[in-house]
Amino acid sequence: MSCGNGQNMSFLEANARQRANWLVDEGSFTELLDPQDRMTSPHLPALGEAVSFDDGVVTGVGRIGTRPVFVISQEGRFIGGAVGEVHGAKMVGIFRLALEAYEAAAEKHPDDLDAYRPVVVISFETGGVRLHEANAGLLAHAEVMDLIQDTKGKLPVISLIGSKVGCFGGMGFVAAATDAIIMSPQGRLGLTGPEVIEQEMGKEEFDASDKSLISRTTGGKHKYIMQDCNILVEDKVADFRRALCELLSKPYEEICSCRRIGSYELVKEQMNLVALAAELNPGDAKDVWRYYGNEHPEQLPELETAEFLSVVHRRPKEVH
Amino acid sequence: MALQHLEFSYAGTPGAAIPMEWFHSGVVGSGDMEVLLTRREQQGRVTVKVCTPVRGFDQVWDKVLARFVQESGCGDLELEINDNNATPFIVSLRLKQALQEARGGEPA
Amino acid sequence: MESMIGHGRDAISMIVDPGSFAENWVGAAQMPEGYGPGAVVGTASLNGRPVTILANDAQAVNPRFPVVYFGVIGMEEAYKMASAVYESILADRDKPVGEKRPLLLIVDTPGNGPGKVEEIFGMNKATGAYQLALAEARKAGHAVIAMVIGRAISGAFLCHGLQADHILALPKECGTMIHVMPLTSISRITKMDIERLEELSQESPVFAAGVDFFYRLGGVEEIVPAPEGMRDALARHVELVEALKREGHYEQTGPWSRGALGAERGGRTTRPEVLRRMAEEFAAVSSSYLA
Amino acid sequence: MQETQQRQWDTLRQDTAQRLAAAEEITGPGKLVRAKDVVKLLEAVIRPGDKINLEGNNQKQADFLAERLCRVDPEKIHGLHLVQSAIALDSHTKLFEKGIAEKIDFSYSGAQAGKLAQAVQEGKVKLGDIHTYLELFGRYFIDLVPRVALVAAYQADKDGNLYTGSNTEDTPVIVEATKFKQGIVIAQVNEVVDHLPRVDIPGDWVDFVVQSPRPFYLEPLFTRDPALITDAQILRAMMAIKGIYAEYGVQTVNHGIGFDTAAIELLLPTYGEELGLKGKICTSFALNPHPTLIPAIESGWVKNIHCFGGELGMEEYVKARPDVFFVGPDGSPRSNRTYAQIAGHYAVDLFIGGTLQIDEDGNSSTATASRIAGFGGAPNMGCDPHGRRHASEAWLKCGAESGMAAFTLGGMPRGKRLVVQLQETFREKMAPGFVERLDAWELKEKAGLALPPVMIYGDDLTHIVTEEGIAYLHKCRSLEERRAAIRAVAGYTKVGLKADPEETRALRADGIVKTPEDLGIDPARANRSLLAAKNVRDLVKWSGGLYQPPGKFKNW
Repeated sequence: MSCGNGQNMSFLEANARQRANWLVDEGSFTELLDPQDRMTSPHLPALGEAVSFDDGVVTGVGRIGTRPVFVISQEGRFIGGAVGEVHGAKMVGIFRLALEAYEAAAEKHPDDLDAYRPVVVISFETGGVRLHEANAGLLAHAEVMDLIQDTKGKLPVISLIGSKVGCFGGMGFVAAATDAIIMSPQGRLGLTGPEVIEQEMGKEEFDASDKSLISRTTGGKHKYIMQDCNILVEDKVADFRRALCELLSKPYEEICSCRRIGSYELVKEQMNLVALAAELNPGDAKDVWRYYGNEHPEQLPELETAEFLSVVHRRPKEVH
Repeated sequence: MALQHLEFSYAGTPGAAIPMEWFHSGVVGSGDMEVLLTRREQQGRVTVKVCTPVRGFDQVWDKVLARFVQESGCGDLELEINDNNATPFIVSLRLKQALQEARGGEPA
Repeated sequence: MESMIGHGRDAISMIVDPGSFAENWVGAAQMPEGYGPGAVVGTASLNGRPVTILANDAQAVNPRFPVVYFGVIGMEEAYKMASAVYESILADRDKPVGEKRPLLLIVDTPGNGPGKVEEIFGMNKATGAYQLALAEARKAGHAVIAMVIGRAISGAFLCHGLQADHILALPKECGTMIHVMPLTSISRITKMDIERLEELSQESPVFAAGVDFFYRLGGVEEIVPAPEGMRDALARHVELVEALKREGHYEQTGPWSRGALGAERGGRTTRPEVLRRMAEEFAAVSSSYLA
Repeated sequence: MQETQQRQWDTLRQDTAQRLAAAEEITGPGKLVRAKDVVKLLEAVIRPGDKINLEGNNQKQADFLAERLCRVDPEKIHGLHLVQSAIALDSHTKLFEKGIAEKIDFSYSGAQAGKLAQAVQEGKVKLGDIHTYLELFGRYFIDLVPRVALVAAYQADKDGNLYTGSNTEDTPVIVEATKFKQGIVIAQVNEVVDHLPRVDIPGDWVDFVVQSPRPFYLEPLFTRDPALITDAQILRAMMAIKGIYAEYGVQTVNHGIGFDTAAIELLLPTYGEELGLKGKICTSFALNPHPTLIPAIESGWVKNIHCFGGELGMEEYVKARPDVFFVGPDGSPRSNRTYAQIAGHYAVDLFIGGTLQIDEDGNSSTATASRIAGFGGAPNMGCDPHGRRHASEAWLKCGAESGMAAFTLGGMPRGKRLVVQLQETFREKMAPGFVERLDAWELKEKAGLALPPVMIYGDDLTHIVTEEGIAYLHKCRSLEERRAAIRAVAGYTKVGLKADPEETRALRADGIVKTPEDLGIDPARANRSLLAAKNVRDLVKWSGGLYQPPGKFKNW
């Protein structure tokens, strides 16, 4: 229910509901299970934790052109965007509806499916499982992974990562499992959070308070170099939307070629990368950037996005 | 330890209902809150439900809400607030912003 | 009762036909020796039928990735397991459902590789890749059954376990641990005393640590009372799952089925309500989106 | 007469000579000492019960020497009396745990505040006095003269000359007090070089130099990430600019390190510009090189800044702006805590900062019952300097408005420093900013202090700014009126709830209390779009790449 259109707003500073509304065509978004449904967590009250009418995730459907866009937009300010029972079920619900919509579209538009093919867009902002309802969150993660596999060959799932909390924990592999990933340099993607790495390896090896190190390890620019992020955009709602629209204008097969995992071929490519990890044993992501031909890796973080994109050397992809 | 539910009711201004049936605003971040405004025909009364983890501030809520209802001139309204340690200043600010938007004004 | 923690290899011997386990061989492929040593993969037979084994070896240490030991699933381990799954699919791609080799997951893992190099190269992809492979195998008609013999902790359980059709577990008396975080840590973070949390976990199984709570949530299909029973239980669940799949009842297997099972056992009771209302609300507006 | 002739007048010098002779057996000739010999050196030159100064404050730390002092044999060295600016490192509290030190006179404690309070309660530490920086520095020359000083510098040469550069801070005052009373000075340096950029401390005031295995610790205490500034802070900043800076034409300023004052800095080029205040306010500062001040400097607001210390990452920027900052003939910045404190005490018209608690009489404190945090330098600025005699517009106006002056000065005109507290009525987790009784009282009881540690006394405080409004306390004509003015801006705290709406109306009519509405400020405008820089990267851009934030703040 946000008024106005904030295309010029920073994606990083936009809240989940604003992102959901502004990513799709103006005025086309219908929130499903909106705040009026008052679907709050049944588990947080007993633990004395504040509840939210949307349980930290905005779900709904909008349009980009003729295509229905099923949106999941997480709110990092509510318990770090963590996934509990309701939050998880809402994610699952969106996938189920998108898959049903695909069946309908496939039946109705067999010859022109790409124009009507539904898409799932996830604007991630989460650390993964919500501790207060951890078991439910865990089971929901598994359901989402199962459903992502169901979408293969049917409809694209696109990740947008550029919000404050980033995308960590179990949601880190959910994002990896989607078809394409769009990030801003401010976006963060990983599995293990910095504090846990510090705890495991010691402050000398990994100082979790060093934000620059975290950016180099998990940030949009690094993930772009590694081909773990497909499209790198400025931190603007409009830039995320433009990248999303451009991507969706491509044939489905081309979108699928953005994937990094999800087939034996891709796993073999990743295994070559792991062999390189063992060989290089980098002390810092900069060592890897240099390996891929960036002569002055220390300068890459300083560059504005456009300049970065024009000079950066990325990991060559093996599977196309 | 569990969450607290508080309820308040104020005279409000008859005939000052918001144009839409309901309106939602805010994010339940730490130190912040969300509010759901619902139009209710109740002789101008403004009823408020607060769900909060903080204890011992019932009187403060009452004062903040009473002042908001009086100063804003709202009426025939139900407010449902999910609070997460918002200070009285933030509560007042968020309520004003929400009402301003619900009345069709520009977001604050 | 004796704990099976750290005894992934022993568990394999207790489960499969004696002497039948050919480590590193899956279908036509052989995994390189010493690769991903924390993961044990290979082919064995169960009652004469070939099965793919995917297990953790908590005794192994990965010399290339120092955070990978004590059953941790690192990048090599996860991709090795994913490869074994894809090889299984390939080997049986022409066989009908019911004849495709079952995949048995023997679970005893405390986590995914929590290191700097892992994050630089993308540990999230490795665990994601393995999960997608398992889901693909499941949907291709393979029966995928997980047997939790020791630790099934948080993300590592998602990686290796929660994508199975059915999940079985030894009881807590065997030292089995299924959780995201122990109650003591939850107590520290939520600042609630442990007694109160224990009391609350009796009312609601959603945050408590332990096999029994996962059972109530539908996260564990069956608790196998003792290690000796693992072999028969696994064989029985392979049959159950295959029967369901032969009749096309895929929704009664895998992660989705655990939703229904949980609701039945009084676990996640709000989930079905969420799904129902979302479907209802979408139905009301769908005509304007599905042109 | 006979007695006088026999009396020795250089016992200190002779004692020092003996200690240095003992040291030479370990270090050999020359001033350079190997890191591995430092513990033995300390055992040779320190005697039980000595007054020791371990240099350190809220910024730089002689951390290597502190850590080595922890390793001396407590059998040989014990009962030390620490006289120093800060007790800020683990190694500082460890000295007491090991019995090496037993007493402390200090100014600031920071991260060790909790441990210190505990150690005092357990009787492990004899607490001397808690000072402001300036008074402690004063006592270095009267009754707390250090026998041995352990200091930190960037560079030294083999003759012991030191380069302390942008982080000169407390070094000159410590070395002067120690050396000229025949004491011993040991310096840890990041490197030993042939030629120093300039000499900040002359070599003949320094006895030993050791190259530390790692650079001295430097805390970027004055860096605030604009991304974390909230709407409420922006509102208070707008009120301060319009209701105080503009109202009094405040040109010379010292302010705190919180987000409220960072917001003021970042509003100057936007909101301040809009009000037409450029050149009229905030032209000169006694202040550390706050990164959030960069946009105001770059937009031409600021003519002059003298710094207490350096700020990590700001070195190149400061160096490139010698018209604004104090920069040596070599081209590199210098700071000096003593001089900046003097400047802050006498030469600025306004102090503005935040606090934890304000009581009903306007006394404020950052103390909590379980932490001995100390004062640092704030009270030297957060007071009315009674020795001030020069006049300025702001000082005269504030003095002329004083409602109580008639009772103390009769008709004699006098100026007054503006001392302003920016206060949230409630902080996080609903901790009230206004209280009936300061936690400082409880700390006094627990730690056995002579007085509750008050940062700024009510009679020095001239203004309080909260979201509710500004209280112009100096205008009040009685204590009762002051209390009413404080209550009127204390919001929904227990103190604020006592406010009588009638009384508040009267105070507003008299201009003693002004709400945002009275000031012509729309709270709805108070949002982040007003900030000249919204994040650290914006600050780097404003600086033309000269500001190089440390990793802790550089999120790219």
